[in-house]
Amino acid sequence: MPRVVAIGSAARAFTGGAGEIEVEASTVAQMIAVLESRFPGFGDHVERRMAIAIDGEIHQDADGAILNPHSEVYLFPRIGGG
Amino acid sequence: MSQLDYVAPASAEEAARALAAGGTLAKVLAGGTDLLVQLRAGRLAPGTIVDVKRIPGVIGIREEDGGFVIGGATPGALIGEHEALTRAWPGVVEAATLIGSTQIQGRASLAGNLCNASPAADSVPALIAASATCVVVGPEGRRTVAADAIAVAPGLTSLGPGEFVFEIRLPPRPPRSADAYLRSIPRTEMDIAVVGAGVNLSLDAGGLVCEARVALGAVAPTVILSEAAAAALVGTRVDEAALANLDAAAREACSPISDKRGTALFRTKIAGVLARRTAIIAFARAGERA
Amino acid sequence: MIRRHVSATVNGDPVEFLSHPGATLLDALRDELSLTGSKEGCGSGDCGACSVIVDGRLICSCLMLAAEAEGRRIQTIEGMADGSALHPLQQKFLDHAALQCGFCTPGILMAAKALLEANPEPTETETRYWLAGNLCRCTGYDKIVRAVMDAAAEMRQVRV
Amino acid sequence: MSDVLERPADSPLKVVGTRPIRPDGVDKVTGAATFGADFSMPGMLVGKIKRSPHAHARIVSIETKRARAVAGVKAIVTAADFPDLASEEYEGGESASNLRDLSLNCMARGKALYDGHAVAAVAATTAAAADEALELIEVTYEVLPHVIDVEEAMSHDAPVLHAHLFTEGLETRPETPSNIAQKNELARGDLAAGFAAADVVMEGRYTTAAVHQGYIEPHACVAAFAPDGQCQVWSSSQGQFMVRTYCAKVLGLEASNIRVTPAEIGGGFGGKTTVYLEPLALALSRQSGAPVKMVMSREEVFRATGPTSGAVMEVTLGATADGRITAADVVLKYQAGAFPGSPVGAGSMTALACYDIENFHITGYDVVTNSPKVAAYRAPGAPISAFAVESAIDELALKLCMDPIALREKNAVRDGVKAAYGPTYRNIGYVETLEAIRDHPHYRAPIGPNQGRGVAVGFWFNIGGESTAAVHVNEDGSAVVVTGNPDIGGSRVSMAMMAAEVLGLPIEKVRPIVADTASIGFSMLTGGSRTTFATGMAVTQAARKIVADLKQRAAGIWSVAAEAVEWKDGAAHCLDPAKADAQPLSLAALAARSARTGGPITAEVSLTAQGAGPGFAAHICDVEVDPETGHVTILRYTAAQDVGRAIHPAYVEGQIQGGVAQGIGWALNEEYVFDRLGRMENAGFLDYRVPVASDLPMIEPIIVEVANPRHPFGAKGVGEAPIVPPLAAVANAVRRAIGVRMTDLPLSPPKIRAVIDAR
Repeated sequence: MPRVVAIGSAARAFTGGAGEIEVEASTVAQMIAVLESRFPGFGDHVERRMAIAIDGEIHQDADGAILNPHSEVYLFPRIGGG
Repeated sequence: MSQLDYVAPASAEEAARALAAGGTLAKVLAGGTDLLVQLRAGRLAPGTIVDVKRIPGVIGIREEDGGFVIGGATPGALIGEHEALTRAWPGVVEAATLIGSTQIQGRASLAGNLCNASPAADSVPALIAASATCVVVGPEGRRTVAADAIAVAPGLTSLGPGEFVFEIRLPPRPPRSADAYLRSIPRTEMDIAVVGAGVNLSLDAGGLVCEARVALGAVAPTVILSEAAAAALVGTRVDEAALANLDAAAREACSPISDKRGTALFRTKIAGVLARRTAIIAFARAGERA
Repeated sequence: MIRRHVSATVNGDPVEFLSHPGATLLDALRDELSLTGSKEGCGSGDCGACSVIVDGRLICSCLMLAAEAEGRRIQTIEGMADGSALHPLQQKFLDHAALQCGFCTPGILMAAKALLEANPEPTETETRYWLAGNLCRCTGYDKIVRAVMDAAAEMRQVRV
Repeated sequence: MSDVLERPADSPLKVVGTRPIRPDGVDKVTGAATFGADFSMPGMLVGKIKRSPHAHARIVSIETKRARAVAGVKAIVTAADFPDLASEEYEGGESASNLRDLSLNCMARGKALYDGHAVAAVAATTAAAADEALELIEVTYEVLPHVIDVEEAMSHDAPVLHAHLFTEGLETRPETPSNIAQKNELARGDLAAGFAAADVVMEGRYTTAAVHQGYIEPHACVAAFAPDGQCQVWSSSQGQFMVRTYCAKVLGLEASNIRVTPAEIGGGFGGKTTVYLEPLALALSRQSGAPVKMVMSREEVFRATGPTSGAVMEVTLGATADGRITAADVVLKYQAGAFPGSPVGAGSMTALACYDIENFHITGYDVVTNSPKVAAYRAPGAPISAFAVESAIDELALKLCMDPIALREKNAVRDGVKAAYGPTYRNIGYVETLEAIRDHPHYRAPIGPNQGRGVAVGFWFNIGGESTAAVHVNEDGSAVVVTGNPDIGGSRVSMAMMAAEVLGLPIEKVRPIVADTASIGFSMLTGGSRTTFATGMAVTQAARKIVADLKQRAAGIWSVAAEAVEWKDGAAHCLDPAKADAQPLSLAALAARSARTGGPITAEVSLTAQGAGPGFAAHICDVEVDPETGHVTILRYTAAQDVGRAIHPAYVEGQIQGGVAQGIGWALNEEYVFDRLGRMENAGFLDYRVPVASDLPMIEPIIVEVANPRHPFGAKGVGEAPIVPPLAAVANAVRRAIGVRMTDLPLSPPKIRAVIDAR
């Protein structure tokens, strides 16, 4: 199962402090849906505020991105820039 | 600026009449590098603007009785290009040409720098150290005033209603004498002096300082002329001891404020540093003229 | 409010315009004569984006009243190229990529033109001090200084 | 010129990596380019803003009757003329912004939160009439105590800016409102164990002042609101789509009714990633029925547009005697200005991004203060935390008597290392940039008395995101490239170069334009160093679609399979041996026959670019300090950066040099100065001191190229990383020149003279 790692206290506030969560999902969209159902509000928070790194590569707005069973997904605050 | 009026008289007398008629709201426009900024910032109420630049003689430099006469509205760039003046009064010229950028130099004048009455005006310490005098024109005619009598407080001058500085006069140069000006600013250009120092001195035949004038800017409400600082140099070859005394005297003479450009303590220390460095340059220059 | 009639020469052509007493030369150039190449970055003579040459002197047009322009000869960025032939400075700025956003460029070009007229062989230090009244926030000045010195070298070649 | 690693001779690239003249160049050297304030319309009114003279005040009433009576005044708007939006996070492509805050920042409602906060706006037939009206608008204020210092704002007894603001990110929801909008923590490993394993522990406290982006072009726009609700906006911004979205939200309009045309932009550096004037101009135009032009004065730009945060930071580092960093504890307190949203999040994530550290804890505080709402500024947040961390690393090097580059190499992140902010690094060029400065002659050059040499490194993520590009082939075989990204620093030429490379055309035959919001698909704004990467990817894909189309058409002409056609040097070549006599068909030849081969040849590609490659920078700075005046002279500066692949090396160098210059200004002289009443004292270029030409030496860029496999030409973002190291590079150089660590920016002469006297 893909492993979701939420670093940062803002995200952990939704997961009751849990930093790592196993999620049954094969796309980012599914992962967000699962997170939302398990931790109400978290999926929405991830969609609006978080950037996602799948196995080291940063994705933004990547609902269709594929997760393989061994994928490591990092959630961290969205990045803008100057 | 809706009620602003602009006149460009062709004679000094006409200008004096226009200024007098305009009362306190009337302003002299020479280079305009301070005036326009103040108008735009709303720091000046609009009134009659009297552009003096079309008056014959108000722009230009001439030698007279061994000294120099600089038209009040002569831009810094012109002053910097005048070789004889630069040879005789390098300190006055370097001070005048330090005011602002190349663009500002195309406009900014000595009279404007004096009459803006800023304690930080670059040219003023040099002019005071040089014992410069100003020919002031007004409704009652002309009078001559020492440069250090123009500014009486920040932004305030001793000029009466209708009066303006028509020209600045530098005395004849004795042999073995020279001047210098240095300022301290945060950047290398484009800043208002945090401290400015003008030193003018003469050497005797033996190479000892026989006369000295030390003027400091931005360390008091108006530019100050320090007798004690001058005394520290007289009778010396501007050696280490003299410089130490000068440094102390310069610091003693300061009564600066702390503001966004520098603390009082910093200004005081720098006044000592610059007095020393400026004296060394003036002494070397005077020596070359022996 | 009485508007004042002013006649001057801009880039070699006689011009006439009406100006409010408080209007600056920059206002007149941009609003009355539609010469918008001169820019206003500060309105206080601190950025140089409005630099023009009046009777041979480089000045900030935001610090000169339009009324003062009566009878003056004014050069602006619009008059720098000779028809479709760019001035060497303009060409060197392109060759050296000496501009990024390009907003300060007209003022810097006018200042550089004045520099090379006063000093055909400026050192790097002379160039930097001459241009100190022209702020550029994009380039760090490096390529600008190189372009000006390269243009100076080329213009000296042309002269001999 | 930098010693850019020149293309290998065998490189297939003909255009990418060369230095062509930018297509918009002539307009910019002749004064013809139209910037924000250069656009006019017939019957246009002048719009001006009434601003709060107080740092914090309740707006009791606003009386506009007398102002409306002024001859020539056509419209006056206040907050009452804008919808009172609900608090809503809107992810505008960049970092999320709260629409209510955005609207309240454009026009104060009930409370003025900083000196210069807009409280009303006027449109009149002349500037004089508008000014007179501003004078006659009577605003009654109840002045409130204000707070600007970040730590004072955090204290429990500080004046509270927003009664509805409760600190996010705490274990338990607080009972009382606070100026601390958010507490965010990033942690890994066991901090205590890390410090226990350390032979040396260094502690430091560092502060930076709020600084402004300092673009030379003040904000400007023209807006026209037609009776049928159709709006036109011409404005200088980093994103026409951003302007459209924000105007629609702030005014409650349909995006389809707003067409935004980007003017040439006179610098942005992040400061033009939001709106200030456009919604007001539209509201004034709606009320007056005439087009309205608004141009800020320089004073308004400083008082009312986004600077970046002033900050207070604490850094504790633990390391073994041989220089392995075992633990890092970083606390960051950033000013957000009047509304939440400081870049402390990015500051936290970048703080340790260059270091492979097992145990760390980073705590970030986003704190509202009575100063202008901060806006993005070049690598938002990163230069601030890098100043603290890179200064601390330098102290560590001194303590361990280690070469500062060697210490960084020993702890450097590499491919496969997990970044402090989470993801695992791939294809990064950090070690290469360190080696580039280590092996540069500058690093071995002799140093004189009162001189010092500082080293610092920096990181920026770089982003991808949504971009659209279209390529149109003209009937003569030339091409037009259309994108939706304003060109701040020469990106247009890079777009044309990438298209030319794929099409096999000379650059002169490709004309790039930046289109309005009705003429090209959505594109996120120009920021985050994303344009050459993300929009470049869209341009390349569109050009490749054109090539596929051209091959199809050629195949049809030769009646062979498309696979039997090769595109080379701007022409289709037939590979089918049976058609040995088929002459190559040039783009021009195919364009000429387009009508008979399927019609116009055009392609448009929209995408969300993924896989942006992070940028790493390593700088060396030499300074000389005048011990008597405290004046710092920058003697020499060398800046290495991994850019993936330099599309146009000259503009890559320009980005590096410009970023360094801004960083030097930040380090030495730039700062917001407020008086006791919270009013900005230095709102002009005279006393807000950006570097002038004579302050700087030549800045030598070293372009390092470790390709990003996710970009067709290997490009990574460039614009932001170069501003990250200079603050610390300068401070570290000063430390080594005077022997005392300066921890409080800017390093202005009075401060330096004071520490020299105290040493």
